[in-house]
Amino acid sequence: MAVAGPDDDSIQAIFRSMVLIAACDDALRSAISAGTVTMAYYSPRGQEAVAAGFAAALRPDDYLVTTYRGLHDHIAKGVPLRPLLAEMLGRAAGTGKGKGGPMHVVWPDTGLMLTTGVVGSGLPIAAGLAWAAQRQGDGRVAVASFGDGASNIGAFHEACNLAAVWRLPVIFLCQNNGYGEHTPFAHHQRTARVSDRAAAYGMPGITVDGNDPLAVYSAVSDAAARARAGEGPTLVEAVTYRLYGHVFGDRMTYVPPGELDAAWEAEPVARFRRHLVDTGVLSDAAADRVEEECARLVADTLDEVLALDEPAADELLTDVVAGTRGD
Amino acid sequence: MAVAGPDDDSIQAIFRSMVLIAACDDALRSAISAGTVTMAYYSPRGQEAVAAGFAAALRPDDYLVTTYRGLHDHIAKGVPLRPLLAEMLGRAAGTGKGKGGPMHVVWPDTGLMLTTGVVGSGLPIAAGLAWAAQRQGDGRVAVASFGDGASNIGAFHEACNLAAVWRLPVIFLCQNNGYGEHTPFAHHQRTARVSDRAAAYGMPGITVDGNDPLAVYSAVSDAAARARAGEGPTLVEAVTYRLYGHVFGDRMTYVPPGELDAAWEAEPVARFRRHLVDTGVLSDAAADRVEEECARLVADTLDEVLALDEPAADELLTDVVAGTRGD
Amino acid sequence: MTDAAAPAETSVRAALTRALDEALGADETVVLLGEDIADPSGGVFGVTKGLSTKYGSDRVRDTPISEQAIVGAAVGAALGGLRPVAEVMFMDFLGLCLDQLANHAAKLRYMSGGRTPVPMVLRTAVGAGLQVGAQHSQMLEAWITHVPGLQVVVPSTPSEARALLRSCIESDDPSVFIEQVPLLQRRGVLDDAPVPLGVADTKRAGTDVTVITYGRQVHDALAVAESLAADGPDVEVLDLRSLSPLDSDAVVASVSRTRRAVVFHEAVVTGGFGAELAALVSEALFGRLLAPVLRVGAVPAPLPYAKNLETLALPGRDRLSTAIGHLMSFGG
Amino acid sequence: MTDAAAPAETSVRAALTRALDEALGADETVVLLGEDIADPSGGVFGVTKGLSTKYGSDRVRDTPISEQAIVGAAVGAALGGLRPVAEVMFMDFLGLCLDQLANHAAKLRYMSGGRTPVPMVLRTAVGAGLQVGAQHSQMLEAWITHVPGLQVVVPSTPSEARALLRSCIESDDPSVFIEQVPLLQRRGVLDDAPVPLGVADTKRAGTDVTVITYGRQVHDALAVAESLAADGPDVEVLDLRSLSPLDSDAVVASVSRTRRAVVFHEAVVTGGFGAELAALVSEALFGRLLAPVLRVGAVPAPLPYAKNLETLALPGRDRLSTAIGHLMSFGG
Ligand SMILES: Cc1ncc(C[n+]2csc(CCOP(=O)(O)OP(=O)(O)O)c2C)c(N)n1
Ligand SMILES: Cc1ncc(C[n+]2csc(CCOP(=O)(O)OP(=O)(O)O)c2C)c(N)n1
Ligand SMILES: [Mg+2]
Ligand SMILES: [Mg+2]
Repeated sequence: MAVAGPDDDSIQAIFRSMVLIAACDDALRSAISAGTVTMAYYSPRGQEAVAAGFAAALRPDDYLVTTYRGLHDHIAKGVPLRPLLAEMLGRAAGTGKGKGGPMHVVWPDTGLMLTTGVVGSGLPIAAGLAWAAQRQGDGRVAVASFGDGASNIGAFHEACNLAAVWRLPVIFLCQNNGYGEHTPFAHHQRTARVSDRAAAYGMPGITVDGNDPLAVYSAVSDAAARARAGEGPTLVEAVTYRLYGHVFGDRMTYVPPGELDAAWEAEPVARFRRHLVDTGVLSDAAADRVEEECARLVADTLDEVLALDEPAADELLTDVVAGTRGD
Repeated sequence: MAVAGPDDDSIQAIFRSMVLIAACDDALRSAISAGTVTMAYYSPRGQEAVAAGFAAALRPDDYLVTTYRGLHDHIAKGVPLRPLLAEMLGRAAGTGKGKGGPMHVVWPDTGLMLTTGVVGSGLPIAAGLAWAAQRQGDGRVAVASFGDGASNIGAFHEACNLAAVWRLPVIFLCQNNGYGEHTPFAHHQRTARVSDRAAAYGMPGITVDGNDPLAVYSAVSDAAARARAGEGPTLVEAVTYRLYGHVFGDRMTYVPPGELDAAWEAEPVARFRRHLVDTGVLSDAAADRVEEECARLVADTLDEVLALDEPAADELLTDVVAGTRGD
Repeated sequence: MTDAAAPAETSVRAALTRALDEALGADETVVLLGEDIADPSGGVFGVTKGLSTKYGSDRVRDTPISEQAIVGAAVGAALGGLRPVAEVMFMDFLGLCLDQLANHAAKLRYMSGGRTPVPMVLRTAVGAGLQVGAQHSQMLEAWITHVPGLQVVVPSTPSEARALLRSCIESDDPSVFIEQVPLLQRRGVLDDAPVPLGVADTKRAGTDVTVITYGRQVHDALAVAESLAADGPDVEVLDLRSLSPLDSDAVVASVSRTRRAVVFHEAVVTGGFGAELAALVSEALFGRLLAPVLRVGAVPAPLPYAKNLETLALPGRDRLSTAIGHLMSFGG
Repeated sequence: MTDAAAPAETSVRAALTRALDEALGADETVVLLGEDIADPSGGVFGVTKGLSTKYGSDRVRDTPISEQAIVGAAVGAALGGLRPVAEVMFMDFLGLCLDQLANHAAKLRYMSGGRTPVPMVLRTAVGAGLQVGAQHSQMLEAWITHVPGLQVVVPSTPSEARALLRSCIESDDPSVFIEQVPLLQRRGVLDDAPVPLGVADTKRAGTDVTVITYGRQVHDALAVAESLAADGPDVEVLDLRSLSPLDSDAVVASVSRTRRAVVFHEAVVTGGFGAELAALVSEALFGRLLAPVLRVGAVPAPLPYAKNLETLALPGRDRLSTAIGHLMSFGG
C-alpha cells in the first residue's frame, strides 16, 4: 500500500463510481436482452474497481485513452451519463454526435481523449499525449487502459519502449481480465504476469488486485507521482475478471468449470461494499441509498436518451475534415 | 562455453568464412569508391564472427532470414559468391535474376529464405518457417538475424511472443552493433542488453561476445539444440560493431572519439587469426594462404560478374505471380 | 418439414467452413492460423468451427493478438512448404499487417526471380452494415488491388465462396479473401463446380446497363435489376468475383453490348476499386458508350455509427436505381 | 563567381528545411519526431539538419525504430495540443503504421463529432529511380487518397515544397507529405507565396492535351511538352500539388479546353490515383473528349533492382510522349 490512501470522501466517490458502472452495465444488458437497444456490447462488469481506483488517483485533467471495453473507464473518468449513453445509442446528443458509437467515446473536458476499437493502438497515442504534457509542462499524466491480450501486439512494445526512452509521464494500465476474446491468458503468453514485461523497457512494473479499488488507487498514485516527477512511465497490471465474457451474447463455454463461480465470489462491487460497511466507512443504509440512486439515475437517463433524435442527415459529411459539411 | 566446441575443421571453416566476408566487403567498398559499382551498400565489416559463428552451429538446411546488412550472413550460410555478387550488381545471373538486389538475396538451397529491407519484418517470417519445420518434423531450426535497433519494433515483440507460445524452433539472433543508423544503443532503449528482453516472453536470453566466433557458435549451438528438442525459441545477442558505419559513405561523425579505434582493436578477423595462430591451430603461412585465396576468389568473381548481362527486358513482368510473363 | 425434393441450402458461412475442411482434408500442408479460430470458439464468426477438433489445434492454430506475426508467420510457413490460411479478424486491421502482405507476401516471388513463391491466403471480414463503427467496417480492396503480386477475391454466393476459397488455397501465390459479415448468413444450394480466379460471372443478363459489382452488393444489384425488369431498363449484373486477377475481358465484353455501366461497391468511391473499373471501361470503350461510367459506393467519410447515417453512407439499392435511371437518361 | 543579378536558387531539400525551421520558429507547439532526425544526423536525407541544434532535441526528437509509435505518438501529441510533424523514413513503411494513420488520425475528428481533430503531418520519402529496390521505392498515395479525413500532398518545386509543407503544418487536419528523393536536389528560386491545399497549378499552358501529374513527374512532363513544342501538340501540364483535397475544378476546366488528357504518375497504374483522375474526367466530360483518358505510370510489378529494368518499370518521358502521340491520333 502507498503512503497516503484516499480520504473518506474519495473512498465514497470510488464506491459510487463502481456502483454507477455496475448499474449502467446492468441497464444496458437488460435493454439489449429486451430488444430496446441493439449494439455490440463489451461489458466491463467485474472490472469496476480498476476503473474507479485508477480514476480516483488521477487529476481531472489527466488524459485517458481506453478501448471498446471502456464503459467503466468512461464513467470513472467523469464522462456525463447522458452524452455517454447517447453515443452508445447513436443519438445526436452523444459525445460524438452518435457518429462514433460505443467504441469511440471521447470527452476531452475530463481528459478522455480516445476510445479505440483496435487492440493496442491506444498505447502509442497515450505516449503522444504524455509527450504533449511533458512539453507543455502542465504536470498532466496520460493513462493508457488496455487488456491482457493487447500486451502481445506490436504497438504495446513500441509505445512502452518509446515512453521509457523519452521518460514520458504515462501509465500503462493493463486490465488483465484473464482472456482476450476466448483465449485464456496462459494460452497467449508465457510470463506469469503482464507486469513482467516492464523490465524489457527498463520500466517499473507492478501487479495489483484489480478487484480492490484501493490497491489500484495506490499503484496508480505511485505511478502518477513518478510520472509527474519526471521519472517516466510505469506498467501497472490490475488482475480482474470479465464476468459476462467478451461481448454480449458470449455463452462462455470456453471457461473451465468453477472459474466463473469463483470470479463472482470475488466480484468487486459487493466486496468493496462489504469492506466499507465492515470498516464503518459506510452504513448499510447509505450503501443501499447509493445503489438505488445510481440505478434510478441510469434508468432515467436511459429512458431520456432513448427518446432522443438520431443525428441529422447532414451530419453525414460533416467533421471529415475541418469545415466539411453537406454534399 | 558449451560442452562441445567445434572441431578443428570447423574452426578452419569458420576462419575462412570470416576472411571471405571481409575480403568481399573490402572488394565491394573499393569498387564503389572507384566507381566501378554503384549501390547502397551496408557493410557488415566487423560482424564477421557473428555470421561465421552462427552458421557453423547450424545444419546446412536450417533456415535463415536476414537483413539489408546481410552480406556476412549470406556468405556464412553458403550462398555461392557468383550469384550473390551478381544479385548485388543487378545481373541476370543473380540469386533473384537481379530483380531483388542486395537487400533481397535468397538462396533456398542453403536455407537462406529471405533478406528483407524492412527492419524487424523478418522475425515473424522466421517464426513461420520454424512453424513449417515443427509441423513437418524435419528437425530444422530457423534463425532470424537482426540488429539492435530492430528490437524496438513491433514485429520483434509479436514474433518473440508467438514463437514462445508455440514453442517454435527459432533462434532470434540479434547482432548488436551498437547503433541503429546514427542512433546509439543507449539512445534507443533503456535496458543494458537486448537479451534482457527475452524474459518478457518466458524465453531464455543470452549475450555473447559477437567478435568471438566460438562464443557465438556455442550460444547458437545450445539454442539450436533446445529448438530441436522442442524446447522453443532463444534470444541470442551477439555484441559487435559496425566498423564502416551504417551505409557506404557514412562519415560516422556521430561516433564518440576513441570508440572507433577501440572497435578496430577488437576487430574480429585479425583477432581470430591471432587466436588460431597462438593456439597452434593455424600457422601464419596457412592463414596468409587463406587470406590470399579469398581475396583472389573475390576479385576474380567480381571481375567475372561485372562482365555479366543485366536481366533481359522481358523479365520485367515475369515472376509477379506464377506464370506471369511479358506484356 | 422440409420438402424432400428441394436441394438443401447452405449458408456462405457453412460453405467457407466446408472449403477449409476439404482443403485440410485433401492436403497435409494446409494449415490455419488466427485469433480464436480454434474450438470451442471456432472463429468469431464461426467460420472455422469444428476444424481444430477434426484436424488438431496444431494445424488449426490460435494465435495471440498479433496481426503482424499472424501474417508474417503465414509468409514464413509458405516459404517453408506449407499452405497457410491466415485469418485477420477485420479488414480494418490490414493497416497493422500490410507490410507483411504488400512488402513481403506480394513481392517475394518477384524479388527472388521466382525462387520463393508465397502460397498463402489471408481471410478477412468486413462488418459494414452492422453498426460496428468506422474501425470495423471498411472494404479496403483498393489498398491491395494496387499491389502487384496479390490476388484479391470477394465472393457473393455459397457455391462461389467455397470454390473461390479452394482456388485461393490451391494457388501458388498470395490471395486476400474478403468475407462480408452480413453475407455469411446468405443461403444457397451448393454445387461442386470449381471457380478459377480471374473469371467473372454474369449473374443476370441484360441489354441496357451493366452493373459491375462483387460481394454482397451483387444481391442488391440483382434486386434492383428485378425491380426494374417490368417496365424499366434491362440490367445486366456482372459479378467480378476476383478483382486481381481481373476479368477485364468480361467487363469490356458486357459493357460493349450494353453501352452503359455503373460500378457498384461497398467501399468509399474516392480512389476505390471502382475508379480502376471506370477508367478501364472508359478507355477501352471510348466513343462507344452511351453514357459516362458511374460509380456508386460509400460516401467520402468514415462510416458513421448511428443507424440512419450508416444507411445513408453505404451504397444501397436506392442509389443504384438512381444511377441506372441517370444512365438511361442518356440517349440510345 | 555567381551572377549578382540572378536570384539565388534553393534545393527542394533546403526549402523543406526552411519550412520546418519557419514553422518551429513561428509556433511553439510545432514539434518534429522520427528516426535519426536530430543532429548530427539531421535525417537520412538531411531535411531536418540543424533543427535539433536550433530548437532542442526535445522538440526535434529522435525516436527508436518504431513506426507505429512514431505515428501514434504524433496522433496523441496532436490530441494534446501540439502540431507534430512525424517522419516515416520511406513511404514503403506505411504498411507498418497505416492503422494509426487510417484508423486513427483520419477518423478521430469524425468519430468524435469534431471534438478531437488531429493536426499532424506525416512526412515520408520515396526512393524510386535510385535502385533501392522494391521495398524502398513505392509511391503509395493510392492507399491514403482512398481514406477520407487525410490530406495528401506531393510537391514538385522548392517554393511549393516550402509553402505546401507550411500549409500542412498549419492545417487542423492530418496530412501526408510525400518527398520523392530524386527531387530533393532540384533547385529553384524560392518565393514567399503561400500555397493552400487543394489548388492545382498550371505549370505550362497548352491547347491540345492536358498532362495531369504531380511531384517529380511534373518536370518530365514539362520536358516532354517542350520537346514537342516545335512541331507537335501544344501540351498543358497541370500540377495537382495536393491530391486530397483535389482541385477537381481545375482538372475538369483544363481538360474541357484541351479535350485530351493523360494522367502521369510514378505509382503503379493498376488502382493508382490515376484511376480516380481518369474516372473523374471521363465522367465529368463525357461526350466532350476527343480521346480516351490515358494513364502512364509504373508497370504492374514490384519495382525491380537492376538499373535497366528499373528504368523500364518507371514511367519515363518516352512513355509519356507515346501516350500523347496516341491521344493526338484521335480526331480534333
Ligand atoms: C488489432 C486487433 N485485433 C483483433 C481485434 C479483435 N478483438 C477485439 S477485442 C479482442 C480481445 C482483446 O483482449 P484484451 O486485450 O485482453 O482485452 P479485453 O477484451 O479482455 O478487455 C480482440 C482480439 C481488434 N479489435 N483489434
Ligand atoms: C521499418 C523500418 N524503419 C526504418 C528503416 C530504415 N533503416 C534502415 S537500417 C536502419 C537501422 C537498423 O538498425 P539495426 O536494427 O541496429 O541494424 P543495423 O543496421 O545496425 O545492422 C533503419 C532505421 C527500415 N529499413 N525499416
Ligand atoms: Mg482481456
Ligand atoms: Mg545496429
